[in-house]
Amino acid sequence: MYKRTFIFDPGYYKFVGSWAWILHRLSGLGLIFYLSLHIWVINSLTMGEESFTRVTTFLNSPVFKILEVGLWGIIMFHAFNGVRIVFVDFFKGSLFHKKLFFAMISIAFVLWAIGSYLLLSHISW
Amino acid sequence: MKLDEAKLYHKIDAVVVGAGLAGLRAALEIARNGFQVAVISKVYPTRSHSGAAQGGIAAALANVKEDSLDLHMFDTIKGGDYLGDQDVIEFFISEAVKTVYEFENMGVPFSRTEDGRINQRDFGGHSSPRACFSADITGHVLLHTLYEQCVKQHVHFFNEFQVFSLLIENDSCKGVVAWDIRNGGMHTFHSKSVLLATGGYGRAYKITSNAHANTGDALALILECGLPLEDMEFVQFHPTGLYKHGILLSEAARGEGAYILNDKGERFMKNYAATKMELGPRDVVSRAEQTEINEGRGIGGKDYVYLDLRHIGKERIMERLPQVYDLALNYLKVDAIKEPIPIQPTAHYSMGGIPANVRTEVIKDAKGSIIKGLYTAGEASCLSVHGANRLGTNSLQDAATFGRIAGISMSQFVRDNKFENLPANPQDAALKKVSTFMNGTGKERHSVIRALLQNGMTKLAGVFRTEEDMLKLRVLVKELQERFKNVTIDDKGNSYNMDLIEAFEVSNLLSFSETIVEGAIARKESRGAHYRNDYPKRDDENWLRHTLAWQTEKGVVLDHSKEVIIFRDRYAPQERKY
Amino acid sequence: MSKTFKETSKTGAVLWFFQRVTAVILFIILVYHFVYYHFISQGVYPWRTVVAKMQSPWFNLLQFTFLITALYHGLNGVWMVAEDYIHCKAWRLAFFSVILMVGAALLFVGTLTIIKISSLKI
Amino acid sequence: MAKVKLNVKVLRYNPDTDKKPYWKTYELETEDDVTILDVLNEIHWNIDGTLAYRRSCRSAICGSCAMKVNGRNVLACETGLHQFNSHKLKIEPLPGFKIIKDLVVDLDEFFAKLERILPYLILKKPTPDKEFLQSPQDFDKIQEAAMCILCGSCTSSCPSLWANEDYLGPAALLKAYRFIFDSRDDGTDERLDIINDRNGIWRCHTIFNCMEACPKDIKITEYLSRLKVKATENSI
Ligand SMILES: Cc1cc2nc3c(=O)[nH]c(=O)nc-3n(C[C@H](O)[C@H](O)[C@H](O)COP(=O)(O)OP(=O)(O)OC[C@H]3O[C@@H](n4cnc5c(N)ncnc54)[C@H](O)[C@@H]3O)c2cc1C
Ligand code: HEM
Ligand code: SF4
Ligand code: F3S
Ligand code: FES
Repeated sequence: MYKRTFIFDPGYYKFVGSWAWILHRLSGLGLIFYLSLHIWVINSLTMGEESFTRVTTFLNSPVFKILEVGLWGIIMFHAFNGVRIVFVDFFKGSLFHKKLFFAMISIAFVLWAIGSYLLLSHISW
Repeated sequence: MKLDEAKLYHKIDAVVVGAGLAGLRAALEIARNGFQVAVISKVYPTRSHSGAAQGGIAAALANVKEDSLDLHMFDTIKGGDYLGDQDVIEFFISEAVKTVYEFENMGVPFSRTEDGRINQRDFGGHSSPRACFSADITGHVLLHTLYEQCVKQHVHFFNEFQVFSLLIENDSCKGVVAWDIRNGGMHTFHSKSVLLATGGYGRAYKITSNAHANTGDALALILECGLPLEDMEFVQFHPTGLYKHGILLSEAARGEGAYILNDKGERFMKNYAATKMELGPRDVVSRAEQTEINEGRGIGGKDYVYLDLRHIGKERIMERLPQVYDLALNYLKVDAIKEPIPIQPTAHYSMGGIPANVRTEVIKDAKGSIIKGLYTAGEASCLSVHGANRLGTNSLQDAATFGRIAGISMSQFVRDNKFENLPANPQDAALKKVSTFMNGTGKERHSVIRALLQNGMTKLAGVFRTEEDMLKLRVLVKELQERFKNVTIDDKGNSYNMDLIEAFEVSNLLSFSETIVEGAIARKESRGAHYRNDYPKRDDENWLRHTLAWQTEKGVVLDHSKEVIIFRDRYAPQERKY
Repeated sequence: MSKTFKETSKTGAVLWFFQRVTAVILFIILVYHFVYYHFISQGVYPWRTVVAKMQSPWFNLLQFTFLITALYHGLNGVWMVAEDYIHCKAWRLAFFSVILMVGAALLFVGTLTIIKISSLKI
Repeated sequence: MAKVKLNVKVLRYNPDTDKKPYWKTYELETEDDVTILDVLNEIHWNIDGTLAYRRSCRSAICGSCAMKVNGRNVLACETGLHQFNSHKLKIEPLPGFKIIKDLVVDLDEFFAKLERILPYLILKKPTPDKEFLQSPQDFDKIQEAAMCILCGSCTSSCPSLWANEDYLGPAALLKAYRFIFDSRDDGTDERLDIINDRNGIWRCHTIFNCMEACPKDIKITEYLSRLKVKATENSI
């Protein structure tokens, strides 16, 4: 007998459900990584005025703003797909999960665009 | 590959060959009685052809409308054109109700009436709604439930094992020899009793609703052991087989009011069965279709007619006939809502088979002498419940009920008897078959021979039969048997050698087909599914008899001395009109 | 059937259910958090102003809830992913300990931060 | 109905001679209204008898012929050529299962998992003389789940199974659903205890590949969700 290994079978990843899952997983892992950083950074606020200023200046730099735009996108995706998952689990979302996916993604996208605009518009380039 | 000798020998109380409804029901009964039982099947149990049955299983529960055992019995006898043995039918009908309730209690999901009882629907030839059903997957749920019950009872399954020979010596059966399809290797099953439940033989025909697995293996093995087959000439043709594929479109389509049309767009059934029209019995409608085709009124002059659902309307089609719709779409690219579906008669059910008495013991002659320890049930058997023509939904009931009876008989037998010694060199016959194919040097392909046989059978021993055609067929079968001696296979390996299996199956088809042909030539009357253009009338004077057919050196030998058992006072033969 | 099947763990239902509960809570908090801190309060503010705002009890409560739920949800998520891919019992145990430790550390740092901020003298 | 030329790539493997599966291409001519199974039959019968695959009913009810064709799991017997745009076919065995030979995969584990969830009615009440009563509404709950033909398409398409071969898989879990939600059954607790497991229902992440793959269009994920809720109710 021969066992094929299927850690990744590109042939099968072309359906909405599996993309949603992969992205959700990756975004979730990304977020927990970010959260750890976030906690550590906030901690520096308590070190006194000097470090605070250093950090906030960095936080307002264009580089960070662009990172933040990405983060906001990841959060929007994860959050709204998360809502989709909750629907699938509790409210018969399975029956229209594809439509739900596109609906949620659209909302997430719109909010991401608005948020990004707000974020970037505050930068003094 | 070296195989462990010890693993090739199994000693077990009872062996069941075939994991369809009949086989599993028997195995379940034996296991419940506390005996060791092995089920040998060439496909996984849930893949058996019983799962294809859609319509329902007959029992006079009277859940929907009034019904009685008497009425069920009468319908069955009349449907079978009075060739059924009435003592067996009476027993069958009396057990049927119990069989269904037992199924329900095992967990079969039956469709329900509003008050929660098993729902029943009308079916061709039954005079009351008697078919207990589960949507359009009745056979499927029965088969799966039985399999699951067998799992619960720890039945030993030998899946993907194909029986290659029976061990019969001195009128007593001592086991079977089977080939392990998956790994290769011949296994000997030494047992006190054996049940043959290998299903139908529709695969002898080109256009058939039967599965690839329905090659009547056990029938050929029975012939090989010098035992007879019964009533082989009776093969039922179903009128609505999907064109070219033969796949069954459920009778429910006509029940919902579908039309059958010829090339001119006529509902030609008006010329054949003016009152019942499309809802006439299967044999009548099949013959009408075939007549239209033969007389050049098939669609475009070809060999099919139309099943027209269009007037039924989209909603009703999707609600009531989803499977019919899907089949037409997937197989023929025909959208049944907008277009008519091409259909043709398809070989559907085998009334004939291995003769047995009401206890399912295999018999070896017209007097009813039995072979010790050998049993048969289901479509492979011929207890003659269905006579010359089976009524829809009676066959699942037959397989289940007589499966159970076989289980009871076998348990009894196992309890009362000791193991007998195996014959010397039990595997010889089976191994010889394998080596002939593996070492064959000829040039013939089994697939070619099979195609020729199937074509011949469909054309020459199909819906209509004449002496002339069948004499041609006799020659053809002989010729193909000769050619088959030069068969060779491409695959010489042990693992999953499909080539070997198919070669073996073709040899079986060639073997028992002979008995169909000879039986049909000899039966000079028309009865039920057997219709002779040259003898279009039923002849109760001479032919209220079963056919027993043996294969000998000198060809097929027939015996018509087994008379049909008829309760003249109650169910005397009368004309069969619908 | 493989033997590994028998190493059962019956915590699946709890993990699954609370992942969803925390998800819903997070959804609400996170939207609020982002809107308030990232969109509205933009630009470089004086330290004093920020800290003052951060010392309201309402803010502390919110922050703390966020910390707990996000940590629980995130680490629980990582653990669920690990359950998918790590089949060896020992490794699973090791990984679980790591998650616990990381969780404890982050919880400690986070809580400390909140406490410190609210006790800062402006 | 016209003739077409086909280019068929089949993943071949013979355990007796090959170390690894390899692709073999067949060129043949057929009618354009044939099914994938017909194509395989044509190859097996007339071109290369060594090709092995499973089939029986050829009417989409026995579940033998599940395989991966042009990138998705289908029943070969009900899949017509016309469902593909091109005349190039790529046929391989179900992913995620061990290959026995060519397109034939090992289903022992698949069936063993099925047996694990106690796939039979468990009764703790006496059986009635006739049938158990069950309302049509209760029947509707399990009707679709009972349609499963155990073809294995779903389980073999699930990424969770690819990552963890001990995962029970959607087919077995669907069977569990079919019994747990059967109004006649009394074995809910036993069964929930089995599926509420590291390798049970919690490995399902609503990926939906199973539903894409199911030839009977069973809403598998929906039923698994109901199982999850039930399992949660039971243990919290
Ligand atoms: C399309 C279709 C629809 C039908 N619809 C209905 C219906 O609605 N109602 C009704 O009552 N009847 C119906 N029938 C008929 C009914 O399904 C069959 O008569 C019945 O299921 C036969 O059951 P069985 O157990 O005898 O055989 P099967 O179910 O055919 O089982 C045969 C078994 O034998 C095994 N086998 C065969 N040869 C060997 C060998 N050499 N070695 C090992 N194992 C072997 C096979 O693997 C299989 O497991 C229908 C039939 C068809 C074809
Ligand atoms: C905004 C609100 C959020 C919602 C609605 C949400 C929703 C969900 C849901 C429903 C799951 C379960 C997925 C599954 O079981 O298949 C999940 C998983 C996960 N979440 Fe969130 N989440 C949110 C925020 C976060 C945050 C802030 C983090 C990081 C700290 C995070 C990290 C994760 C991780 C790591 C997983 C596991 C991924 C997986 O199992 O595939 N989530 N989320
Ligand atoms: S649920 Fe669908 S895909 Fe899965 S085994 Fe059953 S029929 Fe096949
Ligand atoms: S693909 Fe697998 S993860 Fe769940 S929804 Fe289907 S079982
Ligand atoms: S051959 Fe039975 S499902 Fe395809």
